[in-house]
Amino acid sequence: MNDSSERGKFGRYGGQFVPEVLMPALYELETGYLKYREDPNFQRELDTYLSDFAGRPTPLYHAKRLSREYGATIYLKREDLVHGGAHKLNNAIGQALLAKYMGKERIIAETGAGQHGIATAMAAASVGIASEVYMGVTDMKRQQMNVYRMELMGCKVHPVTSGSQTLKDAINEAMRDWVANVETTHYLLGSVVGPHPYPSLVRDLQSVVGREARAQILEKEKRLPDSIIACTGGGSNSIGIFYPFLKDDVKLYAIEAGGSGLRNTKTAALHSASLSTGSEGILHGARTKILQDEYGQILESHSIAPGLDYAGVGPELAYLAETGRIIPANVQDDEALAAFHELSRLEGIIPALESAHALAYLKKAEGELEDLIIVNISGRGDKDLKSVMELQR
Amino acid sequence: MNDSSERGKFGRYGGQFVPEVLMPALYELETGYLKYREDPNFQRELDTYLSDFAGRPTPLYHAKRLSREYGATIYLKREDLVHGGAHKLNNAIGQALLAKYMGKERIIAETGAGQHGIATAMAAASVGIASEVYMGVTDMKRQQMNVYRMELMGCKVHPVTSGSQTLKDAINEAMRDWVANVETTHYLLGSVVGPHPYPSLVRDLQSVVGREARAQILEKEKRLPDSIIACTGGGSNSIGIFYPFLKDDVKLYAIEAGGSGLRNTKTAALHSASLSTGSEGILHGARTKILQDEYGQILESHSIAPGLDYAGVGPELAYLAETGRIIPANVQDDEALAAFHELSRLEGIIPALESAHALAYLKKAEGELEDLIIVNISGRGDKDLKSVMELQR
Amino acid sequence: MKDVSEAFTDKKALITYICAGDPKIDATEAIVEALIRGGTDLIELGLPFSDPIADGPTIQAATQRALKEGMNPDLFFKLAKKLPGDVPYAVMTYYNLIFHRGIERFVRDCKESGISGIIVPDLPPEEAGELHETSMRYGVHSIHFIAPTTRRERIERITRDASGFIYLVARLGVTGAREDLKEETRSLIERVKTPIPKAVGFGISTPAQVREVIRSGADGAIVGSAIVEIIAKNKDNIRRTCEEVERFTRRLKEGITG
Amino acid sequence: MKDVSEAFTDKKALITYICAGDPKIDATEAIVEALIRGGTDLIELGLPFSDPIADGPTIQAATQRALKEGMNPDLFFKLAKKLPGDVPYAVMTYYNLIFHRGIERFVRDCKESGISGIIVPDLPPEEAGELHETSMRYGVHSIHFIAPTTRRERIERITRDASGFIYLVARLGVTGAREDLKEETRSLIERVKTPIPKAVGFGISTPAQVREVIRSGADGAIVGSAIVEIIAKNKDNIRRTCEEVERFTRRLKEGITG
Ligand SMILES: Cc1ncc(COP(=O)(O)O)c(C=O)c1O
Ligand SMILES: Cc1ncc(COP(=O)(O)O)c(C=O)c1O
Repeated sequence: MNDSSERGKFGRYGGQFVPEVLMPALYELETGYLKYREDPNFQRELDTYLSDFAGRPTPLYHAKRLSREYGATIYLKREDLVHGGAHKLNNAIGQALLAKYMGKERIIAETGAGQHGIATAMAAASVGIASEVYMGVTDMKRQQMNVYRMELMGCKVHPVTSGSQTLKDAINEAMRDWVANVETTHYLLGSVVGPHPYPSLVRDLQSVVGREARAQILEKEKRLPDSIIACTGGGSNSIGIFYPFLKDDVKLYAIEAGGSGLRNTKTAALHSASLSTGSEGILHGARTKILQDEYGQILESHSIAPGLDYAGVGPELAYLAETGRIIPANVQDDEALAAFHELSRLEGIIPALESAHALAYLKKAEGELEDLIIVNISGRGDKDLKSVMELQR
Repeated sequence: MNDSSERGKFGRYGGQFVPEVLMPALYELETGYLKYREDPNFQRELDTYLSDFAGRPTPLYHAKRLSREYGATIYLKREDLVHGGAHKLNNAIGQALLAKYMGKERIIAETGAGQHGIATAMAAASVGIASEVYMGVTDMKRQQMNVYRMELMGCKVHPVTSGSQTLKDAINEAMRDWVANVETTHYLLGSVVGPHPYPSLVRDLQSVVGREARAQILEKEKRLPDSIIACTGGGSNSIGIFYPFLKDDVKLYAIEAGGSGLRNTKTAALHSASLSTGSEGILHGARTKILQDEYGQILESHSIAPGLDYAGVGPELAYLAETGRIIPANVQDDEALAAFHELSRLEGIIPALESAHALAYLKKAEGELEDLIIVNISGRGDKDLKSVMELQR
Repeated sequence: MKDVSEAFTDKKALITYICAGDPKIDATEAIVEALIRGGTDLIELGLPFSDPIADGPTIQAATQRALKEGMNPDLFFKLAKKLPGDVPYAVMTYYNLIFHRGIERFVRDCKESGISGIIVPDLPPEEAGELHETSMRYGVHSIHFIAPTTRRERIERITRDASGFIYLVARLGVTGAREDLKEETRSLIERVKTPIPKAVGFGISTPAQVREVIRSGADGAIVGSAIVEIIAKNKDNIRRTCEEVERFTRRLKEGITG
Repeated sequence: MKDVSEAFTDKKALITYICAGDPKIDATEAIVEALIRGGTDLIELGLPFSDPIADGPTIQAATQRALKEGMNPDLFFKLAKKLPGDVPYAVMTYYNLIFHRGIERFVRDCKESGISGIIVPDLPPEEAGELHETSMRYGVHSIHFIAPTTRRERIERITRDASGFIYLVARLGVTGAREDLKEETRSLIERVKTPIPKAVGFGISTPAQVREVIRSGADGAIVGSAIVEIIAKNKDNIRRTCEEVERFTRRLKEGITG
């Protein structure tokens, strides 16, 4: 956590827009994190979990057939190989361990499609701390297997029946739980969103992706890449891989979900491109770029990729986009779908639909990208098979 | 491939019981393998695929909570983290590459539940060689997602409508294809079964598991383990982890599927424990221990774990069991199921039902096992979630 | 326009919350009048936000009803202007609506529509600087929260900056009717030492609880979800809603005075 | 008992395959008689195995029917004993059944039940030593295969050890009726130079194909699936089966002689 300014601000973005009742917990978390990240015991234990439990380092794979297709040298950072199938565990295991060191008794989290819930359940089980996850009833029905996965790992899944019974409502419900149980409970946030210190904490925990990628590309190619491409929902996998390259001459592309087009209806966006098309606002504790209507009401977002389907984005990404350090772009559902098929066929790697957005940018930007490219494969596509299959019918 | 005797015999076991038409292909494969395993280009390429594509080395994870449960120091070899979710790819990628070096145009394979089919499809796609997989229609219906996975990776899945429309029939059909196309086609066998040189070839390719485990345990514990436990269907994950320890003073437990009990009906076994209860015979090209009736007809086998549901076992395992070097044992469906739940809950790792058999032996042998134990987690349990869930209803 | 501080002048205050536009845009005026008849001393008017993280399911549902009816900040201020001047009003909303409208414009709109207090549950003092300062300039109170988790030095800092009244959060948790009132609440009331009135809210839903917090030394009791529940139950019958709201408010008021 | 070699004495041989016990245990005798009436020179009697990897779907299905009817090695030999002595018989089965019964016992059973040839499609010369030797001792022929993929030195070795006749695999692939006969088959017949009779099988299904392989220099033609298909079509009417089998065999025989 080495933020440009205090109180977790990234330029104008970030901050702590939460009920007073949570403020002491945020201070406690910040203090705890600053303390334990200097603690060699904590660091050693975290490193061991990352390597032996999560399966790090993940490979940097030279995708030869994909490279040929695009006339470039393309490497894939294989977060799809992390235990659980996505980069999510890098963060979850770090926070679970931190919660344990801080003496918390339980962990709560919210989940949409279930990826973060599963990472939380995995991390909590292995660290040995109780976990409870809030999930909208609609999502639970759509993702029965993920519910079952969490339960198998001893995690209690709370069905959320309010509102649209999806992610947004699950966040609200988890927040309520946290507010009520803040003294014993750690809220395990799943991306670089929310109030300080989460955006910095999650970024630091996810930076392992970029640190590895940097060392790996230097070893394999004896130079830094020209470009790095990552999909961006909340932004944890993108900032995770970008962060260790921020000071380098490397183009960083944050690819958002263009959904079915960059248009909005009165209450909903047809996309989730908050960085590219959103405006400044406050959502879930932070000032950032969000999708909102003329009055500041949050719009429903859309993406074929559940993990990108979010109306906000991490405040640091908003800041980095504003300063021009990262390049926001977006691809639509059908482009992502085509990339999903392409990578499966060419390389025998079925990417998550989220990651397929990053891949789709290869085609979208064809000719513009310089030679040496890293694409972050944030997760594997097994979770998406059913919906892709049904879409294709 | 350094067999005790020529023509792929392990004591009395092994050999090449195949139609004459295939013999030249077996010689060619043997020659090719002996040639390319000395070829530094081949080895380098294989190593790169293993590390960057498959995600090796896999961790050796100290399962603290499981250890506490059983009063021992238990390490898990994490083959569940291999790309595709099981150790199967170690072999598939090696054979696919070999087929390419040998100038073959296509790869065929058979699959039951789909694990080996997926490994084959992945390997073939990444290596850039055509693949076709035979699968019984009954299995295809049960495992729609796996069929779709293979298809996504450009693999042609042939529905097999003969016989019981399951694995056995798929093997027959794949054999027929091979017999008809032996000159252009490599048959990618998925376990240490079949005619020579497959048992040795697959063992060599899977030994990477044991080589890693050996180095890892020496690094972590400064000594060799007392015991290694692995589930045994065909036996590739068990011989893979056992092989580099054969000359050491380490107890090697090969755990078979005890199914619903070690009894047989007239045409079927209620289990798949060929090593523990089978008798000598010839199946799918090799002399080994098999499940057969009084006349030598092969019995249908049963296991809750599709990957263990096979009436034979690798000839080398039959030999090693006979010489007393490995210890065959078995656990029943319900014991494996309990272990599946236990590991999920205690460690946040959902094991394959196959691997759960190895885990279940911890309880079955409680007290008998000495302190330092490695259990091979041959694969992850995602593939089994649906069937476990349905069983539990 | 009455100033929120007037609610506490020489008396303990009953503060009631409703969400503007719930269940219909044009019902709010009537419900406000019922609250006044019932004896409320101050009305917290919710300006509905799509993602009310500090609110429980009851108020969240009210919020959704109001949004569906088309409630928005423009309408809200228009409506506020028409309300009877018998009691002071405060707006309760989330920071994004204020931020998005522009802080200065929002505060000016409050001032011009007779709202003298701004309550923002997702705006801790760390982030409240601009709103606080602008409010002061316009003579509107930006109301601060103190929670059971707030430690001593922080309580001191918050009370130092406070204006209008201080919103004491009765317990850990979100808004919503609850049955018991904890020792925690009493101790919080005691711990917060300030000349500014202290009103206790979150989970206060019965006359007995109102009485209890007042007896424990609070200057006001805030009741929200319990009233919103009455509104939710009689969505299609505004007359009945008003009768019941009035009757319930009167009973709450007895908790204050009795 | 006639020796299989007698099928080739001074003539080209028509060899026909049926699976013992298909479609009923007691139908086999009648079908054998039909084959004999039709003019077959040698009968290959399939002893059904549960996993016939060298057979195509047609024969696999016959195998399954016979197993379902209860066919087993004991019954097989009992049945063989009752068959007319007009032609020689060979058993076609997979190695596990032989291995499981015990090689010596199996060969003795053959000898005693009038079977003078043993054909094992999953037993290449590398593994055939014991069966071959035991067979020799009992005066039974263990029949060897040569395939289109078999190379020269290997052909020499196989022919050196051969006995009874050599089974030439007509083409890459498993058993099963097919339409064309490839150049490959002709060249294989030419390449295999041996005084022992050469019979061509796998995929021979029409009188024209029989004629073609005989013209190409083979000493015998083996027809299996095409006959099994007739049996499969008339499962419930053994009389009709026998009539059709006899008629078809006669036509095949014309391919040999004409
Ligand atoms: C595979 C995968 N990639 C990306 C994301 C998006 O999250 P973030 O933008 O925080 O990386 C998710 C979220 O669930 C995910 O599962
Ligand atoms: C996860 C897993 N483990 C074990 C096996 C059994 O195979 P083997 O005995 O060859 O390791 C399988 C087969 O599919 C498997 O998928």
